[in-house]
Amino acid sequence: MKHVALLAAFLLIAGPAAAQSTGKPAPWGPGADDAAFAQMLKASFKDKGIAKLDRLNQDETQAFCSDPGTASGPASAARREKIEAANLATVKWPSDGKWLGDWREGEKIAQSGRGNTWSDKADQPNGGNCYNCHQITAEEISHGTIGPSLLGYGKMRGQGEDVLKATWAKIYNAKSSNACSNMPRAGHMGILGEAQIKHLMALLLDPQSSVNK
Amino acid sequence: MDRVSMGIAAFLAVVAAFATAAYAQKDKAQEGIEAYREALQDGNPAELYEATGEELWKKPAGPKNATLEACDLGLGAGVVKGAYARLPRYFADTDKVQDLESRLLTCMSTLQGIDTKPYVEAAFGTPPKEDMNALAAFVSGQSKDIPAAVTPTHPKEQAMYELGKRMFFYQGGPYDFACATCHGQEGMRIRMQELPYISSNKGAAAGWTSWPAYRVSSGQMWSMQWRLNDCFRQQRFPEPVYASDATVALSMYMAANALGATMKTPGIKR
Amino acid sequence: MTQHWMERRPMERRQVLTFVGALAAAGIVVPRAAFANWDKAAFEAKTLDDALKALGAGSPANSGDVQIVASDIAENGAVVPIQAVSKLPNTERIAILVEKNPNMLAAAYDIGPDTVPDVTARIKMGQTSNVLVVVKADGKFYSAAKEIKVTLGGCGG
Amino acid sequence: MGNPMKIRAASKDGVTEIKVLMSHEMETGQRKDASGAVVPAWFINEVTAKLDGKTVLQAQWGPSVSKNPYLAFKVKGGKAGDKVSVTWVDNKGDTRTDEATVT
Repeated sequence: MKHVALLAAFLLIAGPAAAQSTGKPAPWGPGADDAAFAQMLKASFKDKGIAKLDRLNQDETQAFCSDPGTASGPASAARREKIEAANLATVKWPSDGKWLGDWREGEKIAQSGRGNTWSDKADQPNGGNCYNCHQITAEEISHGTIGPSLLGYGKMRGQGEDVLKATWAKIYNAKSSNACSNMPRAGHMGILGEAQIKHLMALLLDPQSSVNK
Repeated sequence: MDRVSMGIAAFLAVVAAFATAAYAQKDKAQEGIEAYREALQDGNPAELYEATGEELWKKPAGPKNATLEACDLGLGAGVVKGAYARLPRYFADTDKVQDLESRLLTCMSTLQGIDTKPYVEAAFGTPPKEDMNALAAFVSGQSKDIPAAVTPTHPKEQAMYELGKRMFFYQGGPYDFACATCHGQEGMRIRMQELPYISSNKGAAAGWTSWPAYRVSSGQMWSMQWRLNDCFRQQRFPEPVYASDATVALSMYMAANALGATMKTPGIKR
Repeated sequence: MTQHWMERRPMERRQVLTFVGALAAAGIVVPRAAFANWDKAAFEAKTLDDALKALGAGSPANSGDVQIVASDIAENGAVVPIQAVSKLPNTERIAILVEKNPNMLAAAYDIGPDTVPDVTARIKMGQTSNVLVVVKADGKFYSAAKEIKVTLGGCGG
Repeated sequence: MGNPMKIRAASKDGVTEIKVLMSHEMETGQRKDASGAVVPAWFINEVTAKLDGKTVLQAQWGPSVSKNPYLAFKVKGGKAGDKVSVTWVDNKGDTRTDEATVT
């Protein structure tokens, strides 16, 4: 797992500050009750299936975003930029220079929310969870609203290189452009592989895709 | 108008019409779902579990062959009416803040002499843990139509509330999820499901006052502990220990935020 | 078609899938203490025509006096509330059928002379489908149909 | 035997409304348990409801009636104090009868 190494790098750079407040005294949250909180976490969870206790260990991004009041404030602007840059640096671009796969496969991945829970097996491909939060095609009425609607995504934007890159980066590591985005870092965290991301790219950008019809 | 701007105007008109159609469809879908939920309200199978729970409450069991009828849920020994609306709370005898289910374990242990470890460790919905769902249905049903009245006053209650709040925002796991990822904004939906914004009174009320609930999708009665357990599963976290402090703390956060809202327990859900 | 593959509890998912499978499977167990009335042929019919034939309904006439009160969308196919109402005098029987369930007939109600022909049931639906209510009144058959969409909402929790 | 039913019967303006919740798995016959074994079909297939000893409704059900079935219907007549009795029989021959009083 390469991202573990990256997380380690984050922690080396950030040091213990990652789990501490950003200066402003807070009545709760990081810094206020660290010992009690750490003890509670430790006593309250256990390994189950593929979901092990190490999932509770935060990287710098997660620690920063776990105190949303501070993280979203003007005083944290520089910190947000730093975190976005570090996340952008994790993005691996398509190895063969091809951006788009098959949009129909992309639709299947977007529909699937399978993967990474303690009741999932590790040997099956993960879904993208996309419909949980986004409207994507007009046909699927059962879609979430946590993320913006992606209806007509490619039609509005075209397929310029800047669009391809921005879209790829957003899927690969959503925190590269918004430090505390609610969207998982699909590529960086190993949720989706390169081929799957290409299929999602096609779903969003292929003129034939039902997203753009 | 030249041809280009006419083209753009036509395009925009199409986009607008399309967006409106999609919007209208969404509203209609939402209406349908609301009508569906309304139709479920009459005849909630949770009542069947309440009856089972009442039986369990009154049946002598365990090495001490005692019933749970002397259990102190916070309003004095044996008082069930209204007790759920005031949980979680601090209990002097255990020197802990407890939610309903952790308190039930205490009573089973002290009054009945039951070893509660199998209850803690069993999977939800399987023996002996399934008893906890029935008991939760029964006890929560005795607070139906009563306002939620949890106000952290004891220092340990206040500490628990703060820990619950921090737990609510704590991100982790491969998806960076916290409770707040889904429940930290007003008016959001996952798929077709509205997500209560737990940090607000209205949102906390929507969540807190409707669990335990009968789940029609699985035909199961779910206690709040089961509800939270499955939230953490979806969050891609490791499994919370049954009746552990993290779960009690989250319940304290929700219950206190829901102050004043009328309990509709046990509920019925998709 | 709104069915999708959201991640959900394996048991719940299995329940939806196996429900369809179960209905498709040949053997609905024959009741041991068989109730004389249980209409095996009607419940085991695999096509709408066969089910209607087994009920003695042939091709029932569409009637505005037969009403289906149900939401347009079911948030979960495991429980779909259906209220079947007949405004026809001398209604003897009300049957509820789901066109896309492998076995269409879900329930049949014999209505006593003093009973209001208005029954509420909860049925399983494997997918979006027309629901059919067939009424026998004065020896004749009438029907009404309504499409109910089955969605799987939520994140599986 | 199964668990008790929940029966509610209320008379209003000369019509008695009867609502029944039954505790039953309504197994379809192909669900597999955790060990992969098929759970046999097991469902209520007959329900008889009586008001004051007179049969007012008979239902026949297949396995596509939902788990923990709900049944609601109305009868002309009936008054507070009348007895309602509901009997179900399932495909294993198991049966249960419960009673309630009209309010």
